[in-house]
Order: sequence, then C-alpha cells, then structure tokens
Amino acid sequence: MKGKKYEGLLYITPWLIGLVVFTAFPFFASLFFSFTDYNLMSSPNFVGIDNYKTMFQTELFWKSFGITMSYVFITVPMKLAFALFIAYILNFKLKAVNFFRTAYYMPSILGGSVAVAVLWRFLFADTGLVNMILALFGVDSISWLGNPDYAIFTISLLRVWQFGSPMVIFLAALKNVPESLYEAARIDGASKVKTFIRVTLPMITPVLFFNFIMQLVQAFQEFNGPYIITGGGPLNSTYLFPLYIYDNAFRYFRMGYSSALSWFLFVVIMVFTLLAFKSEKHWVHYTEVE
Amino acid sequence: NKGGTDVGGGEGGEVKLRFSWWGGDERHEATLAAIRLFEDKNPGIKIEAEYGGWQGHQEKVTSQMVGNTAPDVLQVNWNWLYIFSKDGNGFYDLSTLTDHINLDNYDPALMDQTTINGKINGIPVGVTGKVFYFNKTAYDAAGASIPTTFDELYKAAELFKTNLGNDYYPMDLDQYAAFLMSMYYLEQKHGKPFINEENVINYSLGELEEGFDFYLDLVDKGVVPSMETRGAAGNVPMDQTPSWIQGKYGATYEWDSAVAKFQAALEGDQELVTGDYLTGIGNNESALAKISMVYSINKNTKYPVESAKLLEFLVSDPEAVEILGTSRGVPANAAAIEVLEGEGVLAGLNYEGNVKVRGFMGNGISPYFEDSQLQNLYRTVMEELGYGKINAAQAAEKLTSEANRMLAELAK
Amino acid sequence: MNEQDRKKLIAENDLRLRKRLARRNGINSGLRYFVLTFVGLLMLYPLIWLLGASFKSNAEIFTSIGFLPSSFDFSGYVNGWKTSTEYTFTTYFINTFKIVIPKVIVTVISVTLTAYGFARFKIPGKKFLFSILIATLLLPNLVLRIPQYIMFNSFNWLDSYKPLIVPSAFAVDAFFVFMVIQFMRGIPKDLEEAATIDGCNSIQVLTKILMPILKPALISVALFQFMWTMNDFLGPLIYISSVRKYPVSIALKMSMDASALVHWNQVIALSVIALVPSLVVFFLAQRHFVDGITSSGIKG
Amino acid sequence: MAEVVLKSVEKQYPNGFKAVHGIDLEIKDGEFMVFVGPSGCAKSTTLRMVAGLEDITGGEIWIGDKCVNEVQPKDRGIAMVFQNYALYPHMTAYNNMAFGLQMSKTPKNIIDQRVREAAKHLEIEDLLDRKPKEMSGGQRQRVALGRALVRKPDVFLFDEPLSNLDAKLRVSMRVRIQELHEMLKAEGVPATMIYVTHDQVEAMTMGDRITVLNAGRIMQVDTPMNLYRKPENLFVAGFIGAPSMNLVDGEIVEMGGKVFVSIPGGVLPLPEEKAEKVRSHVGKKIKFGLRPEDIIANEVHEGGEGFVTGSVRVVEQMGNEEFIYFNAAGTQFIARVNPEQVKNIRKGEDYRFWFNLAKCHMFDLETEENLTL
Amino acid sequence: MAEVVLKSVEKQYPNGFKAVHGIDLEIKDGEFMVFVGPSGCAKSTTLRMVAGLEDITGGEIWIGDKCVNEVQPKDRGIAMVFQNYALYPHMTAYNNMAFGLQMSKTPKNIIDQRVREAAKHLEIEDLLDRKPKEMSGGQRQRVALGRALVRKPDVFLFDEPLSNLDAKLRVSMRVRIQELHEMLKAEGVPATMIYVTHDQVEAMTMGDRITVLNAGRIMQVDTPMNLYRKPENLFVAGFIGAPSMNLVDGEIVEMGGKVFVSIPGGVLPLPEEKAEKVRSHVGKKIKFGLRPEDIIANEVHEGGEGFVTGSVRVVEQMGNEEFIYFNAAGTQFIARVNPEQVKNIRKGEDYRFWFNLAKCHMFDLETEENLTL
Ligand SMILES: Nc1ncnc2c1ncn2[C@@H]1O[C@H](COP(=O)(O)OP(=O)(O)OP(=O)(O)O)[C@@H](O)[C@H]1O
Ligand SMILES: Nc1ncnc2c1ncn2[C@@H]1O[C@H](COP(=O)(O)OP(=O)(O)OP(=O)(O)O)[C@@H](O)[C@H]1O
Ligand SMILES: [Mg+2]
Ligand SMILES: [Mg+2]
Repeated sequence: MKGKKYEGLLYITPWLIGLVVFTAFPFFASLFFSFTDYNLMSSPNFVGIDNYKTMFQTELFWKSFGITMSYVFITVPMKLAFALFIAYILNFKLKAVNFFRTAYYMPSILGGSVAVAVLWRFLFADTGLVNMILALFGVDSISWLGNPDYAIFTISLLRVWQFGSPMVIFLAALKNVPESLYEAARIDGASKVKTFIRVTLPMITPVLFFNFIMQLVQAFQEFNGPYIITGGGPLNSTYLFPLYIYDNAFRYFRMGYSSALSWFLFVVIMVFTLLAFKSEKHWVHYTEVE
Repeated sequence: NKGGTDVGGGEGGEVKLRFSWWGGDERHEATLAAIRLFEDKNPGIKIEAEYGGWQGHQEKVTSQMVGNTAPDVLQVNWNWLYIFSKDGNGFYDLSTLTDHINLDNYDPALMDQTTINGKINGIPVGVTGKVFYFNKTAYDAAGASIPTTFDELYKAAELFKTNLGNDYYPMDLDQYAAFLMSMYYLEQKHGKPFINEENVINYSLGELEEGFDFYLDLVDKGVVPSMETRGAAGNVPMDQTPSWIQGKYGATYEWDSAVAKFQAALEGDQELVTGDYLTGIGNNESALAKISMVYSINKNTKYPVESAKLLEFLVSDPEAVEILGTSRGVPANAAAIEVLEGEGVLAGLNYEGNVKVRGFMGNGISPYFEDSQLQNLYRTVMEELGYGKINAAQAAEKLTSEANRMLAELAK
Repeated sequence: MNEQDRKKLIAENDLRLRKRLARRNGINSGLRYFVLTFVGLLMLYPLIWLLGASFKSNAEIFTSIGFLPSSFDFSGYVNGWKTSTEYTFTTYFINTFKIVIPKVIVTVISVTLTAYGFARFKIPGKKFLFSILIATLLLPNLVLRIPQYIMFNSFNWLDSYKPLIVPSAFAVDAFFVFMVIQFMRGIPKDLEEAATIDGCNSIQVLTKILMPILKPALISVALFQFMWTMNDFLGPLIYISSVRKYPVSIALKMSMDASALVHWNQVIALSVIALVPSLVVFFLAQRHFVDGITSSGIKG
Repeated sequence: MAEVVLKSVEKQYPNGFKAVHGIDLEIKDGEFMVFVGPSGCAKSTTLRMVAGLEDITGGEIWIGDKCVNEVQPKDRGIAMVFQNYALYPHMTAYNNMAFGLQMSKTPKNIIDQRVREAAKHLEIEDLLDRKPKEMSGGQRQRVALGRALVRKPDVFLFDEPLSNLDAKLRVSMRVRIQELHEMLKAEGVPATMIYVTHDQVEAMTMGDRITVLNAGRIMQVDTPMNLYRKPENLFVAGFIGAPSMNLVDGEIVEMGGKVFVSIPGGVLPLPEEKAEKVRSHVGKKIKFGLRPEDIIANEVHEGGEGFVTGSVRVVEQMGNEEFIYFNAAGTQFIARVNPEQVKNIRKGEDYRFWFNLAKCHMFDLETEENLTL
Repeated sequence: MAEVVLKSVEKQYPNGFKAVHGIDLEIKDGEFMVFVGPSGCAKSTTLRMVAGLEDITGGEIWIGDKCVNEVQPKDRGIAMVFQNYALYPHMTAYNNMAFGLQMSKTPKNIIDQRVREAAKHLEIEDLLDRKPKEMSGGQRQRVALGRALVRKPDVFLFDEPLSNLDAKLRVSMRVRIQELHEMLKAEGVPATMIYVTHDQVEAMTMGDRITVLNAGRIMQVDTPMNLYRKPENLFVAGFIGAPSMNLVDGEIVEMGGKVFVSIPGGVLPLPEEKAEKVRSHVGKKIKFGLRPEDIIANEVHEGGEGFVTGSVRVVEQMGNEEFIYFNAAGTQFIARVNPEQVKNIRKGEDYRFWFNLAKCHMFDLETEENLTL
C-alpha cells in the first residue's frame, strides 16, 4: 500500500515511546551492570570485562550452557511438531471440537502451578505412573528424576506438554488458509498428508516462523519447569541457564555477573535468531512482500 | 519518591507505619490480630501490614532495599542482615532506640549475632536449631528403640531392613542435611565450628574427608537413603516425600521450627517424637543453632520511635505475645517465654526441640554459614559425593577451595 | 443379462460399497475420537486430579495419584475463600480484573497499531527498528527486574497497577507485535486496496478491514495476555505492597511458607477457582476461531 | 468409460438456499458438454458436485459405472479449472501446473515436458517462475487452465476458464481445448468435458451438446444448432443468442381463414407451416419471438412476408455488422444487419422493418413452451 | 473537471519486470475510454496506477488539474471495480456496497436508497444479506460492480467488470453503465470512465474512444469504428475484430502497369485506390489483411475482384452466421458468412473464395504500419 513515510511512523510511535521510556533504561542499565561488580547493596564499580572472563572460566557456566543447548534442541522441534499436529486435527470439523480444544489447552493454563509440580512427580517418580506402565512391558523401573541422564527429558516433556499457546496460534493461522486451496489440492489428487505438506504448511509458514522464533527464545529462557520440578538437579543436570542467572541475581546477589550471563545468553539467542531470519526467505512464504 | 518513609506521613498527625513479613496462615492471622491490638493501644499510629507467602518474598525485599522503598518495620531472615547490611548501616541502629526497646530480654550471645560493626541491626525473634525427630510408629514397627547414639542408629538400620523391608531407612537426609550431618560428626569429634572468625574453613582436608566418609558410611549401612534413591522421587521437600509420609523414613534432622509440617504430613496416626542429640563419635557436643529471624527497622524511617514501639510491643507485650504464640517459633525474648510458659502454650515437638537447642547452641555459627552460595556449594558437593562423581577427598578439596573463595568475597 | 438386471446389480454393488465406506468412515472417526479423547484425558488429568486433591488431606495429596479423595470435605474452599488475611478472595479477584481487563484492552490496541505500522508501511530505518523490536524479546528479563523497579519507583508508580498496565499501552509486549505482524503479512492487500478506493484512511482500513479479518489472531493475543496476566506472580508481588491491592496470583501463595504447615487442600482449592476465569475465557474465545474468510472475496 | 450421469441431484446450501432442484442429466463418455445459464443458476454448483467438492443433498452422481456420491474428489478421475482459479499462492506457475502430476507420481521428465508444452500453448512460457501475485488476471487464469490441461483425467471440468482472456487468445485457447478433446479421443482415451461458459460463441462452437440451466433446473439439453433454431421454451429462446431474440407480446388472430399474429406495430401473416401450429391458440395471447438477424431493415424487400414500422433509436456499429434498435408502437426491437446491404439508416427516422416470419417462434404464455416447433 | 492525463508513465515491478513503457494518454473529462489489449499488456496495471494503488516508477498522472503522483487513492475521487472483485469477506453484499458511502458520511437513508437501487439494477436484491462466500462468481462480480456504481466519483475505473456474467445480463449491465454515464453528464457532473474489457462488443459499443495496449505500450487510440476500419498497424488490425482479420504474407507485384498482391493461393488485382498506396512497395514483401466478412464463399460472385481457391476444413455454425475455415496453399483463412446466403458449404471440399479487395489492408513488414490508410 502506498503511504506517506510519517504515517507508518505514527503507528509505531506508541511502541517507540515505550521503547525509550520503559525498555531502554533497564536494557542499558543491565548492560552497564554486566561490566561492574554490582551486588545490589553497594554502588557498582566498573570492572571491565572481568565478569565475562570469570564466566568463561567457570565450570558451571559451561555445564549449564550445554544443558540449555540440548534442552532447546530437544524441546523446540518437539513442541512445535506436537502443537502443529494437534492444531491440525482440531481444525477439522469435529463434534465437540470446542471441548477438545479447551482440554488440550488445559496444561498451558496450569502453567507453573503447584499442581504441575506434584503431577510431574507422580508421573516420573520411581514408583510413578510412567514406570508403572513401563513395568507392564517388562521394562525395569527408571529413575527419571534421580538419574542425571534422564532428568532433562522429564523437564523437556513438561514443556512439550504445555503446547497450548503455539497450538492456538497455529489454529488461528490454519483458519486463514483459503478453503479453495484445499479444494484445488483435492482435485489435484493430493492425499491428506501431501496436502498438509505442500499446501497447508507453506501457507502457514509466516506463523510457523513466528512460533519457531518464539519457542526458541522461550526455550532459551525457560525457568519455571526446572525450577518447580527438579530445582536444577540432580547433579545440576537440569540446571538451565536462566536458573544460573536467577541464582546469581537473586540468591547470590551477584547482579553484575548475572547481567553478564544474561547478555551472553542474549548474544547466543541473537545468533540463532539471526540465523533463522537469514533462512527465512528460503522457506517462509509471505502473501504480501514489501 | 514514594519510599517507606513518605508513606508514613499520614494525615491529621496520624502516623502510618508499614510493617512487612512473610509466613503462613497462622502467622498472618496472629500478627494481624496483634497489630489491631497495637493500634488500639496506640491511637495515632496506623499500621499498614504488608505480608505474603515465602515464595518471592526475598526478591520483593531485595527490590525494596535497592529502591529505598522498604517498609518501616521488617521481618527478615537472620542471614539477610549480612547481605543488606554488610557494614552495619543497612538498617536502623537499634542501639539508639534503647529507650523504647528492652534489649535485656535477650541472650547477649544472640545479640552479638545481630550486631554488625557495633550497630544493632535487628532484634532476634526466635532461635532455631537442627534437632532429631523420630517416627516412633516406624521404629516400633521395626522393633527398634529410639536411638541416642549412632551405634543404636546403625542397629536400627538393620532392624528396619529385616523387619520392614529394603526401602525402609531409620533416617532421611537431603543434600543439605547430609552436609550438616557430616559437620555434626566433625563437630562432635573436634569441637570447633565449620567457619572460623577469619571467615576461613576451620577444618583440614583430612578432617573434612573423614566427615564425608562418615556420610558415605551411613549410606552404605542403609541408615539413610542414597542421593539417587532420594532423587528418584524428584526434587521434593522432605516432608512431602511419600516415603516420609508413609513412615518408610524413620527420622529427620530438622529445624525445630519446621517440625509441625513434618508431623502433619504423616499418614494416619503415626507419632513423631523429639530425639536427643546423637552421640558416640567424639567427646564434644555438637549442634547447629541460629537465630531464625529478626525484626529490623528501615534505616530511612521517618518514625523510628513509633517503629521501635511496634517492635517492642510485638516481642514483649504480654497480650501480643499471647496472641502471637509460637507463630514465629519459640520466641527468643525471655519475657515472652515467661508469658507463654505461664499460659502453658509452650509444649509439643517444636518446644521440646527448642529446649534442646537452647540447651546447647553449638560452637557458634558464622553469619555466612547459610549464605545461599555456600549452601548451594554444600548441596552440590554432597550430591556429587552421593552420586559417586567424586570421592570424599575430592569433596573435601572442592569444598574447601570454593568455600574459602566465596567467604573471602562475601566478607570483602 | 438385460439392462435392468445390470442396473440392479450395479445398484447393489454400489450399496455394498457405500456401506463399507460408511463403516470405514465410522471406524475412522471412531478412532479419531478415541485418540482425541484418550490424549485429551491425559491433558485434562491434572485438572481432574487438582479438583480431587482439593478435598484431600495433605498426606493423601502427596501420596496418591488417584483423583478420588477418600472423603469429600469442602472446607478447603470455604476456608480458602475466607483467607487468613483481612480480605476475602472476592477482593483479590476484583483486583485481578482491575489489572487484567485494562491491560488486555491496551495491549490489543497498541500491539495492533504497532504491527500495522511495521507490516504495511514504509518507515525510514524499518529494518533496524524491527531488529530492535525482536531484540527486546531476547534479553532474559530476570536482570531487567531491578532496573525496572528503580525506574517505576522514580515514576512514583509503586504500589499501584500502573507498572503492570501502562507499559502494555506502549506495545512493550514485542511477542504480540511480532505475532500480529506475521499474521498481517499473510493477508492479501487486495481488500485494503479496495477500502482505500472506498475512501478509508489508513486507520479505517485497519479497524474496518484488517481487524475483522485478523480476529482469530487478535483474540489469541487477548487470550494469552489475559492468562499470562492472571498467572503473573512476580510482577505484582514486587510492585504491589498493599495486601488490599493484591491480585489472585499472590493471594494464592499467601499461606505458603516454606517452613510452616501448609493446608494444601486450601491452596489447591483456590488454584482450581483461580483457573476458572482463564478456562471460561478460553472456552468462549475459541468459538471465534471460525473458518477463515479472507479468500472468498478475492478471485485469483 | 467416463460417462457422467446425474440422477435427480439436489443441492441445498447450509444457509437453507436450495441451489439445485433435482437435475437429471446424462453426459456420454467423451462428450463435450457445455453448461450455460444466467449468473447464479447453479452451473458452478453442479460442476462442483460432480467434482465432489460439494456434498449433494439429494440424488446420485455416477461417473463411469460407479456411483461417486461417497467417493473422494481425488478418486473421481477429474481435473478442474476453478472459476476463481484457486492457484496455490506460494507456488510458481510451473509448480502450480506440475502439482497434480507430482501427486500422481508422474516421472519428473514427463512432468516437465507436459508443463512446458502446456505453457507454450497457453503462451505463459515466460511466466513459469512467477508466483500468482506477480501475474495479470488473464495470466493467472491461464495457469489455472494449464493446471487442468496437463493432466489426463477421465473428466475435465471447466468453470468459465477463458472469461478473462482477450478475444484472440480466447479463440486459440478454445481451439487448444478442442484439439485436446480430439486428441484424447484419437488416442482411445476419450475424456468427457463439462464446460461452463457465458460466451455464446464458445458455447455454440465447442459443445457437442449444451445444457441450459435456469435457477437450478434444466431448461433444455440439445445440440447448439437446435438450441438456437428450436428453443423448446421461452427461457432458452431468450437466453441463447446475442443480441437476444426479440420477444414481444402478441396475439393469434384469424382473418378470413388466414392466421395472423398481431404484435405491436403490425399484424403479420403467418406462413402456412407456422399457422398450423398455432391455430389452436387463435384468440389467445402468446409471446412472439424473432431473432434480430431475421428482421431486415429496408424500404422494399422481397424476402419479407410482413413488416412493422418503427423509428430507429440507436444504431450500434460493430464493424462487420450493425445493431439497429427501433421502436414500434412503444415496443423495442433489435435488428442485426449487414452494414453493406442496408445503408443510410439514420437515428430518429422511421423505416419499415420486414420480418422473416418463416423463422418466427411463438410461445404459450402459461407453459412458456414453444408452440412452433 | 476530471480529465485524466498520463504523461510518459512507466511502471517497473519490484521483481524487475517492466510492465509499462512510457504511456502518454489524455482522457477528456466525461469521456468513456475503453482499454483493450492482450492478456498481460498492462491494462490493470495502468488502471491501478491511475487509482493510486501502484507506485509509478516514472512519469506523471494528472487527474483534473492536479498531479496526483503523491495523492492517496482515497483523495483521488475515484471508484473502481477490481478485476479480482476484492469484496470484503466479512461484510454482506449490502455492506460491501454501502461501505464507500459510509466512509464519505453519506446519510443513512441516502445510502440505503442508492444501494437498493443499484441492487435492483444489478439483479441482486435477494442477495443483499449474503456474504461473498455464499454467492456465485457472477453475483460477486455484480456486488463488486455495485460497490462502484453507488458512488459518485469523478473517475470510474472498471477492470473487466462484466467478464463473469452471462450474455443477457452483460448487455443490461452495459446499458446500465452507459445510462449512468449519460445521467451524470446530464446532471452536469460528468464522470470520466476508464473501462477495461476483453469483450469486443463491449469495447465497440461503449467506448467514446478505445486505447489499444500491447506489452505496456499504446498501439492506437481512436474511435471504435476507426480502429476497426483503419487500424494503424498490424497489431491493432490483428487484435480488433473477432474472428480476427486474416493476415497472410504477401508480396506486391506489378504486371503490365497494374499492381497486384500475391498471396498464398492467388495473385489478386488491387483496386486503384489501394494500388496507389503500395506502389512504393512493389517487389517487397508485406502483410496482407482482410476481414473474414470481406471474403465471400461462392462459386460465382459479382462483387469480388479476385479469388483464391481453398479447401474447407471446418465450418462453425453460430446460429446467425457461419465461420468457414479454409486452407489455400497451406495458409489458413477464415470467412464469415451468412448461412442463408451461402448454402451447402461442405467440409473437405474446394471452393472459390472471392475477396473484397477494396477493404483489404497491407502492412509494412518492418514498421508494421498500415500502408493503405
Ligand atoms: N506484482 C507484479 N509483479 C511482477 N509483474 C507483474 C505484477 N503484476 C503484474 N505483473 C506483470 O505485468 C504485466 C501487466 O499486468 P496487468 O495485470 O496489468 O495485465 P492486464 O493487461 O491487466 O492483463 P489481463 O487482461 O490478463 O488482466 C503482466 O505481464 C504481468 O505478468
Ligand atoms: N456457499 C453458498 N451458500 C449459499 N448459497 C450459495 C453458496 N454458493 C452459491 N450459492 C448460491 O447458489 C446459487 C448457484 O450458485 P453457483 O455458484 O452455482 O452459480 P453459477 O451458475 O456458477 O453462477 P455464475 O455464473 O455467477 O458463476 C446462487 O444463487 C448462489 O447465490
Ligand atoms: Mg459459477
Ligand atoms: Mg488485468
């Protein structure tokens, strides 16, 4: 659409104001803190890149970072796939579809509440439901929460299980795929699967892209799951990076160090996001290009 | 700036004080009642109560301290004093308010613990310590008597296994308790605190190794469940562990002030009893006791006198003491104890434990002992030890080097 | 075989085929419903369990995965609602809505405007501004908390709902902005062109054409903001100090003290009640997820 | 074998509107059937029901010897050009056309060959890499057409496939479709084609038969010439032909044993053959119909059997012909004349218009049936 | 005052494709201008540039006495029918039509009156409560048309507004648009109309003038008759008229002082007038053009000046006329004849086809210009 330059600016003015007034200060403050020894109680002293140096020399930092990476790589694709799959099914004209949609959104409403923590224990404790089911198949009981090698999976599963918001977004996107394209695909002899892959999927790529970025960002910043279920343990095997940041900021009062950690994470997410945006033109189909 | 000080400026000469605490239902109700009483007795002073659950409270107080918006009177954790008031200037120096606060009601040793650089940063609300509590029902079922020595505990372990089953243990220790148990052992053997006056680890590597071996031995002998066994239930507070609830774990080494929830958690009518400090390792006594929490006054308060009045009222006014009861544990204030004893409210596990704690307060506790970073270190080391990632010697090494580093940083 | 017989035969065959098809369809949809229901139960179980747990004793809560309590006791709800504070949950619910409703409204408005600006206009330095928009998503907000607190303190906004609501009026929720942008970019411009010819200025194009078409997306925004705000605990906790102004999320955790005895059935009973608004809102909102209609007005 | 048979097919839309009121139609294997009818008469609906895109609410549809009521579109052996194109916006023109073949697992090289060939015929070779957004309306329509043409189904369904093309292109596309039809027949795999169009030239030239629909009902199914020359009812008479047949109120009168038709502007003697057919209607009102080309505007004309006098209101010059709109006794007529043969007709003046009554039609007012067949 | 002037207007699409190569055009206030041209020649693009929907990459567009390059569409005083309808899917037909009026704050009762009136003319009164989804293609198109008609802008832009309507409706819509044009003129608020169509009848009957576009360039701007009779170049000759002009390779030859044109199948003597015009091209190759109606298929015909012999390949019957496709010396010709006058033409047989050479055109092969004007 044609438009005068200032018109667009006008529309984003609220955001620009918000950016300057609400976002910029905390942002730069935290960046500044990352170069200080700020401990909240006394005024910060400039320490150069000491925090960053310390960071890279800390074992826990690397461990936590490694776990976070694997967590991201496990959960993001799984959650997206699951959300998309369910959204796809719930997009059919089914009876009681409203009920099912609500049911599937349920876990996400529960969020990080007590109930979830307790439930996860029941599911994955040594005497929990999962092991009970496995026992039916003759599998020995597994220490899902006690074994450092498995604990991360249970946390990941929680995240996947709370797939409600990407699901809703996918649903909204699926609704926007013109019916006529499905008709064309039916005439073209495409099976359901093929139609999904070749027509539906490309049509919702803008939103898929969005969900991907969001899940990526959120997975990198995941705090609640491990916090309520494993507390980072056992043996720090679920000690995701945000927990590390949190501990340093609010338990150890090492705000300077914590800020440095945050900015490190910021850069890491930024790199991934940039890569995603670079890949965008190869697979994201926009109806409207600029 | 709408800090705590400004808010106090009520209209018509009325003084408004903000008072914050965290806690559970019982504490909220009792405190609110006490406040009403205070307001009745002190017309012209309005109290704005700011209270909530434990979760997030520290973040909240931290933000307020950083933002200079803290309430006039605060209930704080003892070790927070050393965070918010490293140099003693973080809170109002109560020594200037002795006209309104009677410090004679406190054990001077306790007052020492709230005094930083000669400035009194708070008054102790209560004392708490680690005490052994035994599940009598479980012990009876195992055919064991409540132990008083470690040998008896070892024996109980055998009886638990033979009479009840392999997943029964006479005691449960989580990571932190496991560390404290090692310290308990070392203290009994060597009679010195873990951290000395110079903020350095007081034990040699060899000594520590011995302490850790002791813990490993407890695991080996089936006295306590292994880290992995415990972990299988998830990161669960000890009182919520099904094994505890069902009486599969026979005892806990717990703060006396927290015993209520342990007892309440027990399924059916299992009975919990207070145990003695276990002996049989060395000639020294060992115990871990500390001030549970303190009341402090905001250093920027506009109304120090009124704040002091409130403080004093809460800890020593007979009616208030009665209302508050043990909602903050057994009080540290001698006058208060007297009142409560008179009323006969002081009974039960908490009080029994507390009596034991006050009987022997250990060899002194460094204010940094419970620092979050150090606590985290203890847990990590014990966990790695328990999971066999490191041996006792490595654990000693790791603990010493890292703890000393942290202590140095903290004391800076 | 004469023509009639042939036709009859064909008709019979056809009938059989159709029956088979119908049966297969039946099985298909039966299976679909079975799977949906089964997985759905898995999803719902926590809620069911929660419901049951609200009647249980502490010990039963932590040891039994079954949802049926050994006895029903409504005291959890009754006592929970009364709370140990000076106020009942009614106050806390009202407070919550005082935050949630304005916040949702200003969010939808500011987010839509900003997204519109980004998606449909030429703006000098747009790429750069968009990068900043995305960047604001990436920094873990843990470390922003303290500076934000200091900032809102300097605005004199503490102990009010302003820190929780006002920033949303300025589209600080970049998440939503990005989301709406993506949806807009998927909508053909043809309709907007028609609207400009019909004499709409750009804001009218947005409100009369784009927003109705974007309804599912905008409803999602409102829905998420509603729920996240309902659940948000740390924000109100830090900014609000007067108990009288607490929202439900804080009130829920009022009685939970790590070292004290907690009546879990009360906590859970209240959690269940606190879920109700979100559930109702979701259930109502999703009805608007009707078929997309965009394309039916455009040929080609 | 892909005859398409509709048996009392009905369609009621979810909003309650009944679009199709029981259609019976047999389309033979390999036949080229054209659907015409006014806008909204359910041509597309019928086509979409044959395709299986629209649930039918009554009756049966048979393709080959199978009732396809329950058969999925992809299993019906059809290709279709949608009235609204329904191109895949995210695919290039090439992929839009190749998609159907890819779905049927046609080898890549064959796909390529067929797509390129079709593109050549459709004159969109240069556009194969473009997406629909980057194409003009007619170009999109050609891609939509190409998408069907590359396939070899039993039944082709075309829904106004050439409506957005210029005359020249339209002719060549038309020829292309006819060639395809012939070719498939020659190859022994005749394809049944159902073709919706509003273009009378297309309808007349392409169809083996034409189905005239009106408001969800069939009016007549016949060959093009029969439709034109022997419309069975008033609707078909008025609908087929552009400009359409002059249809005016008339009355059959008998004078002296001879039968006349009285219409505004004159009383015309009916030829014997016509007179016989309407004698039973003497004294009754009827609709009188005469095609514009059967009116000859000339002062003297030996071919005509009767005339009306009318004043010319508009003369439309079409290059090769002229349309003369004239008014006789308050009724509007249109005549189609060759400008070479009929010169100097001026607007506003009165002329005699001779009627070729051997070609006239008369319709019963009630049944609307053609009495003169 | 709403004349529309295009001054060297250019358009290059973002993908680099140059759709318009400098168009100069003056459309007078109140003029009815028709755009025709092959699919993809930039008719829509030009219209959209006038509307302000497409940035122009070169030149200027003036509406009235204002350069509107920087003026927003809504401020240009235009109404438009989009080729793809662009109906608002969430609004009923009524609201789709009323929307523009609502935007200009027209009083409610006037809106209602105008919408209902338009709906009556468009024969969509019953559909006013339906959403686009529930309408047929033609019905949607009429709503799109209605949306423009209810308004009173300075300039109307129609992009193939009748393409999906049946012949009858199309005629009445055409008349309706013309009436509107007249009415506005009579009211003293003449509206300039720019009308894109592929329908030659529409183009010829509606346009005051016609602009023929090809590949983003103007080929000729002229009155309908002039375009038909005096095409300035090969493109216009071939494009205007359906079926189109026969265009074959030829050569001008001189024999005994007389000028002939040699085409496949015969050497034809040129009438004096034509001969003069092409004498300079004697010995050169040219394109020879003759409209189908200027070929008379008859064994003996007094009017013809020359003939070719060809074998008939196809006879297309159109009801009122016949198209005869015949082959002469390997070249295809088409003749348009009156079936009454020329009887018994059979496929496969040879006939003499007489050419009315007074009507012939000859074009320079290089410049493609018409030599015979
Ligand atoms: N968005 C675009 N990007 C690139 N090229 C385009 C775009 N839109 C149109 N074109 C090209 O520009 C040329 C002119 O397109 P336009 O739509 O103006 O044609 P048209 O004359 O209206 O044709 P039709 O009669 O088929 O509608 C076409 O060749 C088309 O392929
Ligand atoms: N989805 C629908 N819901 C309700 N009515 C509909 C729907 N689709 C079409 N109709 C109605 O059904 C009738 C037949 O529509 P159809 O599209 O078959 O007409 P058509 O003959 O193809 O017309 P056109 O030539 O205008 O494309 C029309 O009156 C239309 O309004
Ligand atoms: Mg149709
Ligand atoms: Mg076009």
